[in-house]
Amino acid sequence: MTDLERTFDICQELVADLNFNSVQRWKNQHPGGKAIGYFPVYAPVEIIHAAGMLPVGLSGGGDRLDIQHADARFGSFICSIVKTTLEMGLREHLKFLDGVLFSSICDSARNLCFVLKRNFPSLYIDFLHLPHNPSSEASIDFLTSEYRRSMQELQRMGGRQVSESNLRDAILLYNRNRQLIRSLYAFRLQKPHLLRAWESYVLVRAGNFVPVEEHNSILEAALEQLSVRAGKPRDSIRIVIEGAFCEQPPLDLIKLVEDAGCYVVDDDFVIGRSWFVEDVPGNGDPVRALAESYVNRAVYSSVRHDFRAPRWEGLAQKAKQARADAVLFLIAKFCEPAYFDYVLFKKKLEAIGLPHLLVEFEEKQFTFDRMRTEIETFVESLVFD
Amino acid sequence: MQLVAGIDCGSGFTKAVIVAQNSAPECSVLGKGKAKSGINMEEAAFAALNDALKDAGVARDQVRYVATTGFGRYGVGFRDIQITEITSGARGAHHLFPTSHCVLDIGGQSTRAITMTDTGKVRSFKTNDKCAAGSGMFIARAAKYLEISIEDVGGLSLQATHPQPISSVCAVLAESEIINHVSAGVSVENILRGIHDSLADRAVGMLKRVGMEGEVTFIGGVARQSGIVKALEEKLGTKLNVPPDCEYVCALGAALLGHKRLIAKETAVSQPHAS
Amino acid sequence: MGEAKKSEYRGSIHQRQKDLMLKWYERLNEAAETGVPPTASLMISGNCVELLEGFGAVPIYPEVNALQLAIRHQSLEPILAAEELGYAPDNCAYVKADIGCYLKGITPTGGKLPKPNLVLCNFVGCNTYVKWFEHTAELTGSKLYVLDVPFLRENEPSAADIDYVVRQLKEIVGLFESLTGRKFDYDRFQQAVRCSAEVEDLWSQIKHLARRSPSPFDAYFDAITLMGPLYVYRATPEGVEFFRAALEEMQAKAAASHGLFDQEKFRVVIEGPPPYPFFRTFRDMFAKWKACAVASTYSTVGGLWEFGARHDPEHPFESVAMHMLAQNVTNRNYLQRYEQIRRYLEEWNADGLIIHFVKSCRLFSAGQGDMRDHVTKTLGVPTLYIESDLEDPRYFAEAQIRNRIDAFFEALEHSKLTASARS
Amino acid sequence: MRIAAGVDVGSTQSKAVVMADNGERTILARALVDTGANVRKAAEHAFTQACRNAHIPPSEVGFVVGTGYGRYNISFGHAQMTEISCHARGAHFVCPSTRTVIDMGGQDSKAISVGEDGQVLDFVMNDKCAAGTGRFLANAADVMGIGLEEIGPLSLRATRAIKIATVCTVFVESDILSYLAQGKKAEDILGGVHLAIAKRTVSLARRVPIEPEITMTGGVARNVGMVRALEEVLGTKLQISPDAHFMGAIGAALFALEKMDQSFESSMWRPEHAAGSGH
Repeated sequence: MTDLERTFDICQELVADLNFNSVQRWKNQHPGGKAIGYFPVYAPVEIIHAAGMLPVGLSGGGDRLDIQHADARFGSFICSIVKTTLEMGLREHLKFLDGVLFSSICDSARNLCFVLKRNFPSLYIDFLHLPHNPSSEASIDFLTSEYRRSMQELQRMGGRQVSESNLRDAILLYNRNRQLIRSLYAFRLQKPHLLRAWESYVLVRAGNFVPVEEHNSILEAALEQLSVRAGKPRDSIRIVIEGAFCEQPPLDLIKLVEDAGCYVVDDDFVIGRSWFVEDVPGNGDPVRALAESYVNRAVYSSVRHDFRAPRWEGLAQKAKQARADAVLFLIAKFCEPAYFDYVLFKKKLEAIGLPHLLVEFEEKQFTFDRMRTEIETFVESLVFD
Repeated sequence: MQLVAGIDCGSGFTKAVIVAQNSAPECSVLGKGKAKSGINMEEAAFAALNDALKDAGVARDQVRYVATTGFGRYGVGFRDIQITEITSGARGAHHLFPTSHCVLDIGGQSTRAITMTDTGKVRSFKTNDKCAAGSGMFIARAAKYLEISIEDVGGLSLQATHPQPISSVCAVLAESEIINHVSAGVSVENILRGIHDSLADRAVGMLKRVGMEGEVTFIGGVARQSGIVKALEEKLGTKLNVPPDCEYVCALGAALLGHKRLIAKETAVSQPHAS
Repeated sequence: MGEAKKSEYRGSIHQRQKDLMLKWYERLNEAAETGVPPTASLMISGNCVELLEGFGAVPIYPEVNALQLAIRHQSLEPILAAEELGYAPDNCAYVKADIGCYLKGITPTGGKLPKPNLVLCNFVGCNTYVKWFEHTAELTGSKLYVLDVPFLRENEPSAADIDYVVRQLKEIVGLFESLTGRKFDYDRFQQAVRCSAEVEDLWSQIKHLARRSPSPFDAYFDAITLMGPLYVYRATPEGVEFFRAALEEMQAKAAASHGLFDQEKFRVVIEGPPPYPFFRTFRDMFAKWKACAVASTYSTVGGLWEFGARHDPEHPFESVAMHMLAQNVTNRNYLQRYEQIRRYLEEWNADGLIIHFVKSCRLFSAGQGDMRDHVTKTLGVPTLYIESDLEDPRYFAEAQIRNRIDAFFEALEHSKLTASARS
Repeated sequence: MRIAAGVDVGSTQSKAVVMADNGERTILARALVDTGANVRKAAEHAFTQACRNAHIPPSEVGFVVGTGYGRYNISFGHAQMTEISCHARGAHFVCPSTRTVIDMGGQDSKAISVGEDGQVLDFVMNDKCAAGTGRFLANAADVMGIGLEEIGPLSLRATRAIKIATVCTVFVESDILSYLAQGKKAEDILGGVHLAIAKRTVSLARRVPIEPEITMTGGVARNVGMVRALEEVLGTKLQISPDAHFMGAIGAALFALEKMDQSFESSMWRPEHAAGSGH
């Protein structure tokens, strides 16, 4: 087994670990240290880091948790990640966390925030209102004060006093983290036969569970090893995956997409880890720099509304840059933001003549026969005469 | 003569078709066969193939290439290539009705709407999602509940006077609706026609979503039920192409695509230095 | 059973309500034909209709159009039209019905609907609103403004929250001036806020009449009838006049102890929007048991006033902001909704809670199982949980819903009988 | 001696029970017929059959209460009750220490919290998209080509129960087919199916307090595989009466007896619908 394969293995284990052993380990090494979870898609992790806490990215129970309690609390027509997150709480999987942050991404997740609050009164649970009106100048002022409010809450529940220099350091670390992820994506875009989508996915998602310093080293090492990796190009079409920004598709599904004859040249898996298209500025008031970056420097996303730069234009541009043959929409069942955006994405793709396919998934799925048929047909329709 | 077999491994039955290219540019069908799908896909495929060989009057070793399709396509070890039933269905339908650019396929487990290019290549498609009570299995189950045989469904449906629509989009709820209709004393004919109407509604919705235009070819086992054909024709306001061997269309398409691959392969072998 | 099944409050205000709503559609038709008065699309929840009054502009409420259509059993056709465009079966059916109507040129009265001068998305908790109006703006080519209202994540809005909303309200004023060429009339705006405060007071008094037994009206089904004028005319003298008449009429009923039924047997609180495509059928299922809704959360989407909050003409911008931030059920958090329900159950003296889960609206419905858990296990109040949809007729399983409602009241009746036998 | 009957008209089978009260309430006879496409006839048939089994002419039955989804079709019935009330009452009669009833019916599954007098304290029924009902099992049996009576015992032989993620019947059918295509054993698939339904049912049942004794009623109680799976998920034994299948009809008959005892007056008794008058 090569070092690279070992790294993928370690990352895959981190992603699959519902007991958050890595978090437990960190807490053992940092007596009194607090771990703060955050529900997708994005959270200002720099602030948590600067308060001396460990940010932990939550992303549902995947296919490793069967629901025994949460169905009674969230009914039909609600996405899986909301239910598995509550289930994790009710089954004590979240006991290593001292708090959980939510943000304004959708109605189900927001209600989950308050349901968790009722069921876990000792947990620090907060809801961040990330603005939906970046066109207004007031939005940066508002978000700055929202971040300051959150900072005070974190300090009150045991975080250290956040100083400007702590926060600047955190910004630098995460800027580095996002640069590395961007490099990884750039590598795959150039040489998709050398880095499979599931590999880059576990590499990135592993960062949800370890300190950013550690994740940076993992990524640096992986990039170095990748630069000497050898492999033979396959006969595959190039696709961009869109829509899996919150609930994550099962690993087997990502593998299936590639096995059906696709190179995944870009995707929005765990998009919160590479939320900004460029570095957060290191000068000036760092809180304001974070707020201003959310408003002016963020990637397009179905959970962020920016009417200065429509999301469908963003997708079209992404597909063009990736020299994609097609777009595959992987949408979590009952994900309303993704359902809605699909309509306008579809309109744009039809206008520019880029083929697309829509497939709905659930994180807890085990069998993929229907999807396999659809994805294979799609590939066949692009490949055969 | 290049014999190619296409085998469609469906959930209920496995169907095989043997095609050959004679002097004409187009392939022609030599024989077809059928076997019940069981737990062992390979066995069923073998049985269906033998049945087709017998029908064609040719020997197994004359078959040069085997293409499988359908949900059990990977379960057949002796295949040369596997193709999805959507790709093969479109190709088969195009062969039978070259001017048709749109296919509706209602099988045991699923419903599909497909549009294709002039050459029979899939352009876009849609399959029924989670909660569509739109498959043959659903009708079969309703028939069982109503205590009538599946062969009688089509005819009875045509005798309806006041069709009782099934509004639910979930198969489970739709079954409940049928039960409630029975409880309320609605006649079997009206229930069946209601099922056909609702199925047709849903199918028309799918056809519209894939961008249907021109004539529609209706394939799959359910195409045998005259009630749904009538319901569809009424809603679309046009005649449907219904091939007599509607359940063999995917097998035929697979055979045709297999044939194409075989020719391509042999061309490549005979011209090794061609770029 | 005929008598018990068909109970419904029918007073002179119902005719006035119809006239007012027709007049509203006539004004919209006029705007479509002449361009005057100017219009803006607005959402019901926590709306800021007072601001439009400052321009003499008229609101277009797509939700009202959608629900009117559903009540008339005409919602499926536009829903299907939208699904053909790519909307998912599990998208909010209000949106699909509205978009489908636009595509097919369907309007509630057959008259014309204008192209709005501004698509003004008052985002108050419902994330679907943002998508909806974004799509509307794309379709119509109208200018879009998303008024971003911070969610009520703590007990009270912060100064920063209020400041953020007020600054946006002022941006809208400038934008609407440039779009319509009309000057914003501050005095008229202030007058509108004053009217709203008065209407809110009257409406609140009406709602408090339901605390009596028998209740003079149904605070779910009848309240919905009165919601149209509440949102369209709240900020106008016509609205004040309407609600004054409504209050008088109901006070007279209450004074005479006239309830909905010859004998009111059950008092319930209802949570969640109604199944509009089966509005009548659904109401009859409760009437059969002589069950009257004495309070409902759905009737507070536009504004929650029965606990004292009012617009304040002395601080018009700030009070509009406060209304959007804190005084409507959609922008209040889930636990605040639990508290609202608890107060209804106790102060309105109800026997049980009915939760109607609607698949379209995750804002209302996501987590209602937890709500049920809280109400039955912590508060000890009988609760019924049923599911369907507010707009899409395909999700109403009539026999099942009837069965559950019957079983709920059978059990309630039984426990009442045993309780009275013991005492 | 007062004689009354309960008729439970379900989606697949109709059940009738004749009971007598001469100080003590006893079951005189039972009858079970397939419902089929003619509900009215099935109800009548079940009732006359039960009378015949009891050697009593139908005219001597003083009061008949109907229950189940087909209850409004019972032309000879005097009153109707929902099967929720009837199952609770029946289970309490058969096993008085019952505090929770679990029933997997053809159209919906339910969990009922039962009080000391057999009254319904709280109840919950399956969600829309979660058909953890008897029908789900029937469809699974259908897809696998195995008889409904055989699937329970077969599931007990599972050694490596497969995982089933969905409880949507539409999806589960294709899941089962692909597992078959993968060569999985029928008992392992069925073991997985039973466990999946048990988990889903219990997950929803948790909306009411699940307290012992737990009595399982309805036809699915005869499926040993389902009982075992439920016991496993609940971590406790279930009470299974040989009369599980008749519980709704027994409850209805008990209500009918109470009605004849005029002291219990309630609007529930009003025969609100003549048969077929619609609702």
